[in-house]
Amino acid sequence: MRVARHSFYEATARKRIDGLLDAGSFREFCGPAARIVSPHLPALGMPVAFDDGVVVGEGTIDGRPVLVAAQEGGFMGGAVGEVHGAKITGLLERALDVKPDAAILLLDTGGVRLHEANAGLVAMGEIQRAALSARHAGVPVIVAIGGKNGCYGGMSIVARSCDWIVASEEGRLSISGPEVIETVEGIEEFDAQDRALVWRTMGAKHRRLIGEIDALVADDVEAFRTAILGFVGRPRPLDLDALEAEHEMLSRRLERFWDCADGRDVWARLGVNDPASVPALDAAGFNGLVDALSGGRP
Amino acid sequence: MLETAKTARVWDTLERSYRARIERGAAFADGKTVRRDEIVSFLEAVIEPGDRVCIEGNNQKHADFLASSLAKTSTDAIRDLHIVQSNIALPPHLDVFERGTARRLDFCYAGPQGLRMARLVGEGKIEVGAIHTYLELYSRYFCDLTPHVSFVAADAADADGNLYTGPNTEDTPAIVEATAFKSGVLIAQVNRLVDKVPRVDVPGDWVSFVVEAPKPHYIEPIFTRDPAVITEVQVLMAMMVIRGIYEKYGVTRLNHGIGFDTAAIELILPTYAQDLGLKGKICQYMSVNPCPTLIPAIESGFVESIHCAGSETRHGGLYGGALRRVLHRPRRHDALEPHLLSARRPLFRSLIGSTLQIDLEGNSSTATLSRITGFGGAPNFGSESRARRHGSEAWLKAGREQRLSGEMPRGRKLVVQIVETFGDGMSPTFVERLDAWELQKTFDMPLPPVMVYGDDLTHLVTEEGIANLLLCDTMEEREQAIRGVAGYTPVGMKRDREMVARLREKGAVQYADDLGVDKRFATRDLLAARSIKDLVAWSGGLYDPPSRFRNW
Amino acid sequence: MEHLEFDYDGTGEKPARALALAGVVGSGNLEVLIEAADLGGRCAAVVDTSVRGFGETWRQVLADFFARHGLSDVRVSINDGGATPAVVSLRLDQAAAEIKDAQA
Amino acid sequence: MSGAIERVLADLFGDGHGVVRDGGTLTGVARFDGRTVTVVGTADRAVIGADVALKLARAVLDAMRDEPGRPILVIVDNAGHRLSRRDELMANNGCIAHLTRCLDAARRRGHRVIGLVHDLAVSGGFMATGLSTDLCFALPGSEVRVMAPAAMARVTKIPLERLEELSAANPVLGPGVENFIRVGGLEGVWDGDLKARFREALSRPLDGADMRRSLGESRGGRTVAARIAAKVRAGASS
Repeated sequence: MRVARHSFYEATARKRIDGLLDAGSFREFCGPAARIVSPHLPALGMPVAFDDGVVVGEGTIDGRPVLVAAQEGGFMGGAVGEVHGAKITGLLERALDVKPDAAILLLDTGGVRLHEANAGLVAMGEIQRAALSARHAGVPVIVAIGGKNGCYGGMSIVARSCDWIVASEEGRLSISGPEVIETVEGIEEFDAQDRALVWRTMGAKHRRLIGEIDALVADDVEAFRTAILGFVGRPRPLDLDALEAEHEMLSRRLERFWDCADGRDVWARLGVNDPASVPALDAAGFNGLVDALSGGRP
Repeated sequence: MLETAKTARVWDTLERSYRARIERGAAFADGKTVRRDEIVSFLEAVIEPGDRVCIEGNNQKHADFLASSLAKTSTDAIRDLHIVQSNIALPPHLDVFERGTARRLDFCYAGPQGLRMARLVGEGKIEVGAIHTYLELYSRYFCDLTPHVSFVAADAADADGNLYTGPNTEDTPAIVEATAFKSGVLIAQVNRLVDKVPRVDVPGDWVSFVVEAPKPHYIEPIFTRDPAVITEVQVLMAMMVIRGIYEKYGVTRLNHGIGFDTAAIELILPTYAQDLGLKGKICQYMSVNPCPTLIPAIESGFVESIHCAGSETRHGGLYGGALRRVLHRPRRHDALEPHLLSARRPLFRSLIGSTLQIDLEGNSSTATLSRITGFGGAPNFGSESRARRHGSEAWLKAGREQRLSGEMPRGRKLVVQIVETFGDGMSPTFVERLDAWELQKTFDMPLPPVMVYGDDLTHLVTEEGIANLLLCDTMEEREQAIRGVAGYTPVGMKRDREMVARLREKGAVQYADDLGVDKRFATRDLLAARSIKDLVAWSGGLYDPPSRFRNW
Repeated sequence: MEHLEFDYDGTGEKPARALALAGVVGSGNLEVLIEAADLGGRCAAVVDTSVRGFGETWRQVLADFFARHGLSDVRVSINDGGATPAVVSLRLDQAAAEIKDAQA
Repeated sequence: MSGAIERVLADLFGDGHGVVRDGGTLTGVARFDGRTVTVVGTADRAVIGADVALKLARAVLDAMRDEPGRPILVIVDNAGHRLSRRDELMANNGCIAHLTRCLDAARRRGHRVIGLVHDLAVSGGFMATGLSTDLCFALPGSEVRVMAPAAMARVTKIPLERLEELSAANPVLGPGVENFIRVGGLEGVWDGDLKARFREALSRPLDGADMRRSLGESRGGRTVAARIAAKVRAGASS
């Protein structure tokens, strides 16, 4: 049977890595045979996974050495626990030693794993620090988002601490899940069932339009590979000037859009002629729109 | 001499009652248009205690504003109603029982309210008349279950009460005509009041009152099955159905259920079946609910025509264009001829659908101990209609396999159940005895609630293989054929391995290898669409899915 | 959780590869890790499942699996989130196909 | 509870400090042992919205601009990040990430960044502040948590009693300063002489390495993280 595309959204963490790296180049660290599982889940009567829901290792992409971590969204929603977090942290710290052309994080996560909450939260702080250390050492850290869980909670902070973010249209990037907002603040604040609203608020297209992510691709492993490859070996500056520029960008965003009630209002103000049509655009059509808007990134 | 006869019977009771109700209701209306703010008082004025009331609640379209307004009426004014309603889907449908506004219920399907329904029956707050099939309930609207008052939902109305039902007609005509032709009060909630309706679907003469609802009527997207959650096991079963049934019998005219099992079949027609060279040979004409998973089969020209009863979204859903090639879509006027209803629905040759429990005779039920859901239209589709005769290959071949005694050739409708051996939470689908027996006792029903009777069933498909019951000559063979595909359930483990081997030799039990199905290809890659977004792409952007199914 | 261990006669060749992994632990799903192991020609299986009380079903599903694939000297380790036998068999078959494949 | 934040600031810096409170945010400078200290943070269980994060980030950037190496005290008192559609529309995560990057940059540029939890720190609010410091302490009576136990029971579908029982046995699960100390997320509790505590934190020799895992290991609260991270860093296959 012919398969037109290999969906990133549907692929497991291992399949994503297979599709991303050069064939046969991947070498996993602390793989499933090592059975490094969560020490906390059995006490809660929960099944463990042999890799604790994250695959880490090294390989090459187009011949260039990279480190890669892929969260398995199917296991506990890709949530970060003690072991899971330590594997990602260790991988990013390895970047200081081996200086690869990039460290790549394929994130698919709801954030902290509540079943080992305190360890998971502190682990995310450590991941973030390790990512920033890698960046300060000149290794670009590239994030890809396009799985079922999106990228939420503390990991959304981690993602925005990295150099580049590539996402598919299915991707979401936000700190709070819509269900959490609805539960706490009520359905008037956020109707989590209204998926179109969810994507207008947190989805990759909105994030691309306001400058939170750097590339939007179709839901295709090959498209992710191409986009990621474009950022390999390209660290972004992290000095005081870069922080000031980021501050200016974010401040201007809040000034311009703070009164907007909906993503469509933001897009209209950005100069999108027909905001209602944005969700239906395919990746190519959408990227054409982004290019047409002045400067691409607001 | 005629004195006694004269006082014996009054012949215009209904008419006088109708006039009195209209007069009382007129106080809350301008012409036929009820003032929305006064809807509760209005209902209290026109409905009388003990009335039979129909709240339109079809598969999808719901008169939700009127339903929730009824649940706000005073029980001093309205109580002990007898609700006659096809689909109990929304909380207010049961609120009226919880608070005593209504007491008796005749219905077909309770879906998501099944658990609460079972509780209220247990507490004595609901007296169930019967769980009907759609055909029986609507037929009885015209006999002894005619509503005194009916609530319907429509897209638009004019000041004269002419209704436009929009893309979603469903069962509205049946309700309207049964009510209006027997002096019942018909109240329509509409999304908008207009000067002139785009098309008159229900003439104003039959409509007593209209009210503009604050929100468009609720539409339950029960036919939308997200391809993203179809499993590899379902793909495997779909492959077996295509080879073992559709290809074998040359099934061209058929009905599908609305579950994920049949969605998987629909989604591998343009891939797997096409590669087998079956385009133009199977599944050309389908009578189905408007399932979006049919879009690839339609757009690729695999399916030639579709007959269906409603559409999913107010934008026309599937009809937004994905079905633009549909050659044949008659307006549903089954209701004009109620006696025809029972003939029209089971028009098609083959049914394939899912269930929750199957016993060793092949009887199946979707009613289990903790849940009363009813069956919708499945019993009508899932039965042999002995009056039918025609010369299709599928019908005749199945008839030959059945080998009835006597010389006269006789066909057989294919009725197929497709199930996984285990359901949610490792509950076995195959049981020695259906929960339906227990339910019959608990709820004091005249019959165990069986959806499809074993003797109407011709094939049973599981992930293990296909049991062809037509080829079973004895009840013992039938039992072993069923055990033979029941996998690792207790029922399956108790199979007589030798007998199952013999049945396999004569084709009454067939496993994937016997069917020429290569299990290694049973992956989601075979699905022509793997997400709702893929369906949108297939439709050329014309399919506008309900928001809750989007991930973009 | 329930922990189960089984032991079967081996009936075929040693696997071509050291290990293979199929599936993901999730609701109604499982992961199967299959590894070459020096078991004197026998096969072993270890199951950790979130659904208790299906030991006999596991024994039978695994017995059919080993019979179907003709394996020896392998250990199967399973973390199960409540998969049905159909899914279990599917994952086992996927893992077996991979560990037997000398090319991949 | 440890008393109002004003009293804490007065204890540390005397009455003449220049820390200004604006709604829920605190920014400004103070003098300590003859040097200037920048204070940023929140009070009264504020929620960290996009605007709050940017305001704090500005203060951190200013500290870096104004005086290389100036110490920064981060007052942590929040009920988490702000749950609102507007904040999500603006990408609160990006704004919080910016704040944490500024704190991180300050650390790396030689500013000693000290966190102090006063009253409460919740999940994303703790990550936005306390977890981005060199050393983070808590005042007695304050609390750090990921989620309130009742909500956690609901989400994990573990009965509350069972959850509380398990929390008592395992510091990774339940709320509390003591648990966060044990997993290495907090350095310790500041009681008694605040000035002395602050002075010690400012002068403690640090080499920039992330010590939280090894703290968690030695305190028995997070026993495997350090070892596994080290294995992965070494590229071990098993």
